[in-house]
Amino acid sequence: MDAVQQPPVSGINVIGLTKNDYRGKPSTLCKGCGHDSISQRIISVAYDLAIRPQQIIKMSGIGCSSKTPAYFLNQSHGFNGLHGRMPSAATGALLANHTMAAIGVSGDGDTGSIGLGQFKHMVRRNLPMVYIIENNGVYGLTKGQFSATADEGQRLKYAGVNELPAIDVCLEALVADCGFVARSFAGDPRQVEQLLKAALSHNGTAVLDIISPCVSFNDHEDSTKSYAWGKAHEEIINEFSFIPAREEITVDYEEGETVEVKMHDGARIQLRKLDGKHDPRDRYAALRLLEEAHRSQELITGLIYVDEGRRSLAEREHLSETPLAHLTERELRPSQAALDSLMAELM
Amino acid sequence: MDAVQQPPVSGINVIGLTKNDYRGKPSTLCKGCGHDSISQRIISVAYDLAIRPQQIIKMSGIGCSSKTPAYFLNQSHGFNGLHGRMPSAATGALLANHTMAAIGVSGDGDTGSIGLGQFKHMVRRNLPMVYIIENNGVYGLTKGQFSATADEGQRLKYAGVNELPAIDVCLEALVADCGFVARSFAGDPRQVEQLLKAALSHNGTAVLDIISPCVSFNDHEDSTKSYAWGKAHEEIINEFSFIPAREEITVDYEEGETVEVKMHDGARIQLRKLDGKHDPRDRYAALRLLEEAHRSQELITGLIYVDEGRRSLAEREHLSETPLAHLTERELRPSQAALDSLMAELM
Amino acid sequence: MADLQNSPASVNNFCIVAATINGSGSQTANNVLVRALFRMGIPVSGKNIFPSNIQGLPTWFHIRVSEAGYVGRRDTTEVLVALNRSTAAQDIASVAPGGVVIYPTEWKLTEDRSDVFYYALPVQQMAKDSGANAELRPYVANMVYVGALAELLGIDLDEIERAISDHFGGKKNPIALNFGVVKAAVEYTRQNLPKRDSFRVQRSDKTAGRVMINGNSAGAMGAIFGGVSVAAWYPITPSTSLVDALGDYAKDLRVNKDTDEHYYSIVQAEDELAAIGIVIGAGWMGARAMTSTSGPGISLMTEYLGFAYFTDIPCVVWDIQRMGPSTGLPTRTSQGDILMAYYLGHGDTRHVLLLPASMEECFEFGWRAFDLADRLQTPVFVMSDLDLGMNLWMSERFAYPDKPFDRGKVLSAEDLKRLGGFNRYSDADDNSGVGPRTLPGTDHPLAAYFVRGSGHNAHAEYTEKPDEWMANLERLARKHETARTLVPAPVVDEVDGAEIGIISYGSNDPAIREARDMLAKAGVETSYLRLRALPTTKEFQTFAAKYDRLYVIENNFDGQMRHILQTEAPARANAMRAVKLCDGLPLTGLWIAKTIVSLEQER
Amino acid sequence: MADLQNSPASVNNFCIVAATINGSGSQTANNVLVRALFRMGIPVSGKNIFPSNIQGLPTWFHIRVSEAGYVGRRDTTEVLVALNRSTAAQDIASVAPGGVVIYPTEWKLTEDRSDVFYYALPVQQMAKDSGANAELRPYVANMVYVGALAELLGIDLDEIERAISDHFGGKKNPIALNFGVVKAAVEYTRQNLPKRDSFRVQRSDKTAGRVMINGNSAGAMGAIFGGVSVAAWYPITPSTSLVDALGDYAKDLRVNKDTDEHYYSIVQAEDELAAIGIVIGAGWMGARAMTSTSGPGISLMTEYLGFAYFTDIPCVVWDIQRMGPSTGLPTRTSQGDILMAYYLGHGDTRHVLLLPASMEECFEFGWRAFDLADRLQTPVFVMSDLDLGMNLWMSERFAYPDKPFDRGKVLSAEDLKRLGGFNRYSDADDNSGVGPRTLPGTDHPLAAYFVRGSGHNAHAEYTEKPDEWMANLERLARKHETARTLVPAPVVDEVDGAEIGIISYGSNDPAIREARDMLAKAGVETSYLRLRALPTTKEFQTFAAKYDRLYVIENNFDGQMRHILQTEAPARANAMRAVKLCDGLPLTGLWIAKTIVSLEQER
Ligand SMILES: Cc1ncc(C[n+]2csc(CCOP(=O)(O)OP(=O)(O)O)c2C)c(N)n1
Ligand SMILES: Cc1ncc(C[n+]2csc(CCOP(=O)(O)OP(=O)(O)O)c2C)c(N)n1
Ligand code: SF4
Ligand code: SF4
Ligand SMILES: [Mg+2]
Ligand SMILES: [Mg+2]
Repeated sequence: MDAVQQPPVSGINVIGLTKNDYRGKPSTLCKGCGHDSISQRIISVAYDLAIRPQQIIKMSGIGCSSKTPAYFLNQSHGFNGLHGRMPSAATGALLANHTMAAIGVSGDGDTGSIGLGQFKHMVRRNLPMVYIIENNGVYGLTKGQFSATADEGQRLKYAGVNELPAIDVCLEALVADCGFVARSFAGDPRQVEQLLKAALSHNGTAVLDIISPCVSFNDHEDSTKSYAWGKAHEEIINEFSFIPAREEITVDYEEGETVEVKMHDGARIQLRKLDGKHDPRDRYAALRLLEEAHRSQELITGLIYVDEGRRSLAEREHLSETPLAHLTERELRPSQAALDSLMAELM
Repeated sequence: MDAVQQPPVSGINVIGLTKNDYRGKPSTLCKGCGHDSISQRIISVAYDLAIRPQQIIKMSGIGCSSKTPAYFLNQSHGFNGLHGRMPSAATGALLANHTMAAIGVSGDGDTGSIGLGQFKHMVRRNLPMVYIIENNGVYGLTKGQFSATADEGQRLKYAGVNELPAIDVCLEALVADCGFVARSFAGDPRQVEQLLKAALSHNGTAVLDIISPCVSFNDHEDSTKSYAWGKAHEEIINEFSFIPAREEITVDYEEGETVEVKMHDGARIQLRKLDGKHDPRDRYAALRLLEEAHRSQELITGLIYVDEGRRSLAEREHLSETPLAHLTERELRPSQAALDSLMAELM
Repeated sequence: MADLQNSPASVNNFCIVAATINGSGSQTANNVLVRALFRMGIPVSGKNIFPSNIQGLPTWFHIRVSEAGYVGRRDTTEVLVALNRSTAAQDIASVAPGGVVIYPTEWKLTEDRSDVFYYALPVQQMAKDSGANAELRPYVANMVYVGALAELLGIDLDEIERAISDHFGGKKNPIALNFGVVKAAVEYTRQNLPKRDSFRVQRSDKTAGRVMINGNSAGAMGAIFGGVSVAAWYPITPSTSLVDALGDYAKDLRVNKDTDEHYYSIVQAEDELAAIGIVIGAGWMGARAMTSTSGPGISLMTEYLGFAYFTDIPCVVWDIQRMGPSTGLPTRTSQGDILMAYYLGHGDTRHVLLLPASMEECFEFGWRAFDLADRLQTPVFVMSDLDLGMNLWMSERFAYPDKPFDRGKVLSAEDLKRLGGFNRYSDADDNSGVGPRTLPGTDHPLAAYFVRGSGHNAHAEYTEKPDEWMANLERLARKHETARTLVPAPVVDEVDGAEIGIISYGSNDPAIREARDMLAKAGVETSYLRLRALPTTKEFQTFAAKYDRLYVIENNFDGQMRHILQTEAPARANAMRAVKLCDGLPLTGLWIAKTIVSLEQER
Repeated sequence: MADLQNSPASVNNFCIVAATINGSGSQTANNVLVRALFRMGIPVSGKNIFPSNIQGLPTWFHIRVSEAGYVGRRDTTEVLVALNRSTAAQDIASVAPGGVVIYPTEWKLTEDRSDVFYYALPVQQMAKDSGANAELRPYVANMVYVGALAELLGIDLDEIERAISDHFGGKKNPIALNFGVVKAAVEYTRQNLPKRDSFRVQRSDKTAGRVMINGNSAGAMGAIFGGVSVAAWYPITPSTSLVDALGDYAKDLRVNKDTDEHYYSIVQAEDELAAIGIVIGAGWMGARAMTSTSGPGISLMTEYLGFAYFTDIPCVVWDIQRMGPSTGLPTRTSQGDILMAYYLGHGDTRHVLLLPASMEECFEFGWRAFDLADRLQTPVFVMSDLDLGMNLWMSERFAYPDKPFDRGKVLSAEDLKRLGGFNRYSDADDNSGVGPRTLPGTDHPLAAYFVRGSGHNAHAEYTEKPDEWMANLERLARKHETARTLVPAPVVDEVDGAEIGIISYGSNDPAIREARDMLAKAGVETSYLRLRALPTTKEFQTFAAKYDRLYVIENNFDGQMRHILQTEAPARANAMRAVKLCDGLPLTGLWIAKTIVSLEQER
């Protein structure tokens, strides 16, 4: 299979695992896809933090992004569920075993379109998991329709002009009382890893919105100019038959800085990295921050809001120390005597 | 049928209809239910504004609240759809005929729980309709479970203590770029009618969150004291078999004032009516307002946010002046010649 | 045909119907009556025909007493308690000749039927005299008819007092208040309403050692004994009370009183799509997980249940069937979800369905479903209905589970060490169609596998290869065959020389028993096979092959089970005739008997 | 048995398979080849066997040329274009003896099969020499095999140039660039690769007046001519391209160029629950509304489609079936949603399904579905599949609709004045099971009625009354019977003396035609009934009664249609045998013929 092969590395971490032990199957995503770099960050962080792969569950929905759990942490159980319905499955899994750490990977369509309801209710329950949105503003796997996070007025060859305002998943998380809200850019390894580490240590839902460019479904201005990539073309074939190999887009900028990033389609986005001035404990400041960014068409990156105060779902449920999934007949099946007294009440 | 009968009234409005022409079937809701008073407000407003009933469609989901469209505007077509899925049906209906005015009635469970996703996406599309949430914080029709808008820490006999933070449907509408966000209280006829009139004149989604007490499903503290309304009771029977007749709760207070309202269960809520100081055109001020009220456990009533600027769905879709539903074979079926040329392209 | 009729009404054999307005509190009175009669040793059943609203609409509570032990619905009303003015006319018209009508004096009713016996009581006056505060008067008013019936029918007052006291958990004041009203009504009746009708009850011994319960409580109890630890649900009539009961039992039996640790979790989800997602996530993780819902909920669970079927994740789904299609009649019973549940999901799917017909089976299937789900690694549906679930049934005391948990093929870290690995979707060891699974958290480098609803091979790897795809579907087909050998076998009652085979399932059972007795009396012998699960088992094949005419009796419109059975036994498809009714009410023995006779005559 | 085999490969009769990597742009080359062959008058079909990802996984494009006009899948490969290193080994192994293998010189392949003819071309070198910029080289490289095949098989270069020019809409540069590569490849082949194999094409006259198209475009075109004005959808393979085509046609044919008014609206919903809600809301309002989806989408639409069935709201639902259960194989074909769609919804529901088998029928059912939906006031499903929908098929030119719109029973304000009212759910006028409806906005005080999924009577009022409930279900049953008389009748081809009756539907048709010819050659005569809709019609009953053995041929695992037919004709249930395969690929004539023969021998 012609897929992204990952270079082997030497060295072991404190629990004696090599980085390879944290890898997954070869990726089948497009070359240069932002999602693949995020997988690499997860692998590095898990290796650095010396997490036991057996203590992790990987959850995802449906989409190119949601395929990625197959491409990292081979030694962790994975659950690639249904489109937009991963939060509920994760809720059940963590109720059944609250000692597991969950990493969820979703897409902007998976979370912002079909999955918005489950996403909001998961946040409301404060389900303890790292919830990553690999946000490219399009439906990658179905070939380039707009998702709910696409910017108003944005133009794509396939989908035309987006007439609808974008859903800001960070704002959505915030108003749903999320205790950890952060944003980053797939091409910023340093920041993504920092935020991943912080998210993994958060007890509750940690929402990490990572802008992750889709190399395949955007307007190849250049090529269209030199190359009649017109309507006639699309009509005849039912798929984008040609996906030119692209380079991954990377950025490196400091706190407080703003950078302009050129997407594969020539479009530009503004990233502003938060600095010490922003107090992520002030929900109200976080709201203002996102509202302002919304107006100035900026993307704020960094830790936007954090509140360690909320009880997580597991705590609220008074779950037994032993995971429910490990309870035996002894705890679970009442005695004959118990049945007798229940019967007595009904006579 | 033993149901709330409405006193006949005399007088006709400018299009020659009597108030009776705006009534519906007798209500089958509990005596004193806040929902019934909202129905009365809709009847009055439609009469006062002399709306042609045939120009209105009544949309709803499932719940006690969603039953109410049967209890007003008998001469308007009604669509009592599925639980949480009314927004999509309304979208289709208004696309098919953008000349109709739509009044949607939903409940807090219908909108905040099962329906949150469709609600948010309807707002995002700015579907031109008045969307009323008859908000009682419980599932009335299924007998008293908490809905997503129930306050954290609230206690109900049936459902125990609510461990989850409340969803604020106004805040949800606001962050989804809603162009009209207002809140009122079912027992405040003056304000409800004012806001209904404003909402009806808004071109886009007008969200009206109306606190509407459920007389049946709250803890009858008093009765339980004098009266062993205990667990044993509930175990034996599968329904709340006895619903004492209650009086409707009404309030009358001025702009800028704050009133404390005692619910049937003795619980108290704080209502604060907005005054001239709040500029409903400032989205950011609206955010702050709701955020502060959230902290101070207050319910802000009045027009919280308005923005006439957004294009409504119908405009964005460039819909033909003639409603799509009224187009004939002439506009809809292309000619033989058109078919021939399509065929020619494929040879 | 003259031969077919309800056993003539008489002592310990008639039906009381209390016609009231819902929300008026009559349930307390009805339950007191049922319990008192039950404790007098008289077989009794209580069915509530109620509206889909909270307050103000008509409700009918049917109390059937039957020395012969018939607990199905009886389609005649012998004793009417008329407390709902708006339905009084029809209610009274429906009373059988010679029957009884009890009503409030305040109505000033013209007693225009000469063939029934009227008894008028000053209901409101007595409520007033009770001393109850104004708000509670309508409630205690119901005790008036309890007293009147007690006196007229001879219901033991001590039993009524006991029932009231149980009802109010021994609390003095309410007991005194309510029983006071009962006694006053007895007194009034004795003084003013001389007995004219022929109905009465007398102590019997038919209920000794038995219990009274509803199917939702029985099912919940069964789930508790089956080891359920995660339940997720979304409120919907008539399934809500199952989860309510589950919560009540769990609070008593599953909380560590010292540490306040909960050995369970019940989550009210935001909707049914989420509820089933939670259940499946928990099942994957290794908990015994269930949901309870009704038709509309099953519709919303379609996609995720197809996923669980295809990824081999165990879970239990209770469908308390109500009348569909669509929202239909939320408070009326039906067996209308059989076809949908059996074939639920896009692509080729056939699920395992359990079909309880009694309180014992609601309890037994309640725990057995989890063993089946774990053994087969698949969703198991328990198809109850509103009649079973929400009505009051007499029952033998429940039998304690006769076997320990069967968790099925679950590999531990030790197993993996020994085996040096595993193939998640390979049944090479036993061709059962079920492969070994590991639970997340299993501490072994080879424990992990990847669950996906897309194409996967025996090693749980993604595949689009035609042969690997087919191999997996064939494995699932083997699993379906294995299920035939594990599900509860049908209950068969064969009569020598019978040419007729009756096939049915679920809550129709009591009516069918009654119908068979009527038919026998009329000289029509029948054999009877009661399905207790799908897929069908060999016993079904034998039975279907044996009888010339097969009558498939169902409480739905299309004859859904018949459609399935016709594909299971094509050679007998043409012998299967539908005996079906779908009016929102439980079937009655008389209707079944008459229908079979007329179909027989058509031949 | 020796008799059964593919017609021997030769002139105008073989299968070309281009094995490439998806995302590499080979579709352009494949389409150019198909079009050129088609225009040479040779019957041809193009099937893309592609993976469920965007770039980098194996893809196989099958181009079958068949003078005899067989356009179903052929299960041998005579000419292989091997451009995917990772699958080269299996690909080459799959080539029939005497076959051809074209591959890139750069591979330095060891040509280890002596029974095939290898032709190596310097693909990358030629792409470089083309002068295309680096990014586009992989794309133009595909033109190399176009040229090689043209030279080796004798494909007319002018036709290739014409196809390329059509493909690029006449734009000079790309045409020059691509055709330049073709010519270079032709030149290279002529110089260095002397023809050794026996395959070639020659001009014929079999495609005159015909068109090439895919089923999703044909269906979209049909919908446009059927007057669709509201479409709501959610992206899902393989149905997405139907809505894409709908949008393209609508932009051309439904926009008022002067005012920019749109006479249509296509909404990408947030999910399928919303998509179907939009469609049903629009259908209620009176627009002709449709959606297009696939299995997972149908699962999510279950609840709302049950609602539309029960509230009598017309709409059209295209199910472009892909392989399930669950996510299954999104890019592989299947007929696995038949049972689910027919019984979709809780409670008693049976829907109307149309079963197109050709491009003409995709077009015809595309418009007819709306007339049926309006006439029957119910959802109408069009059950297509990936093979029909996304592959390239030869077709007669589409016939213009032979009748004007039938909007069914819709009452205007004038009608209401005349009638003085109406009963929404009463079919008293014709017992068709369909009542009259009014559209919202109808300007009459009596026009309004209330739509609800809960119990309703003939006047559209809420009811829980058993008799009113039953009356409504009986009306819906009458509607189902009416549907039998309105849906497209089966296409029947009977052969005197045949004992075997073949029953099938949909995309299996071309393979069945081929199989029947093979069987006939082998002395096995068969009659053939092709269902074009459910419910079944009288023609089906006649046919089923007539033949001793009935083979029901399906591209699913459980034999879903057979299950339905067994309930429709119970007397013949046992005569129906399943001929089914479910491996993600279209059935082949050879497999069908062999399977029937072996089943015949089993007897
Ligand atoms: C119920 C359902 N509807 C539609 C689809 C088709 N589908 C697969 S992926 C996808 C969108 C994915 O978009 P996103 O979540 O943004 O992921 P990306 O591919 O962009 O990473 C859709 C609509 C599906 N698999 N299931
Ligand atoms: C799919 C589905 N699930 C569950 C139900 C049962 N149900 C009916 S009303 C309701 C809740 C209504 O609550 P709300 O919207 O707050 O309305 P209220 O009765 O409080 O006015 C539920 C869960 C249903 N009808 N459909
Ligand atoms: S289509 Fe876009 S999102 Fe999907 S793998 Fe390719 S680049 Fe990534
Ligand atoms: S239950 Fe509550 S919400 Fe429903 S009608 Fe009664 S008072 Fe109103
Ligand atoms: Mg995306
Ligand atoms: Mg509510």
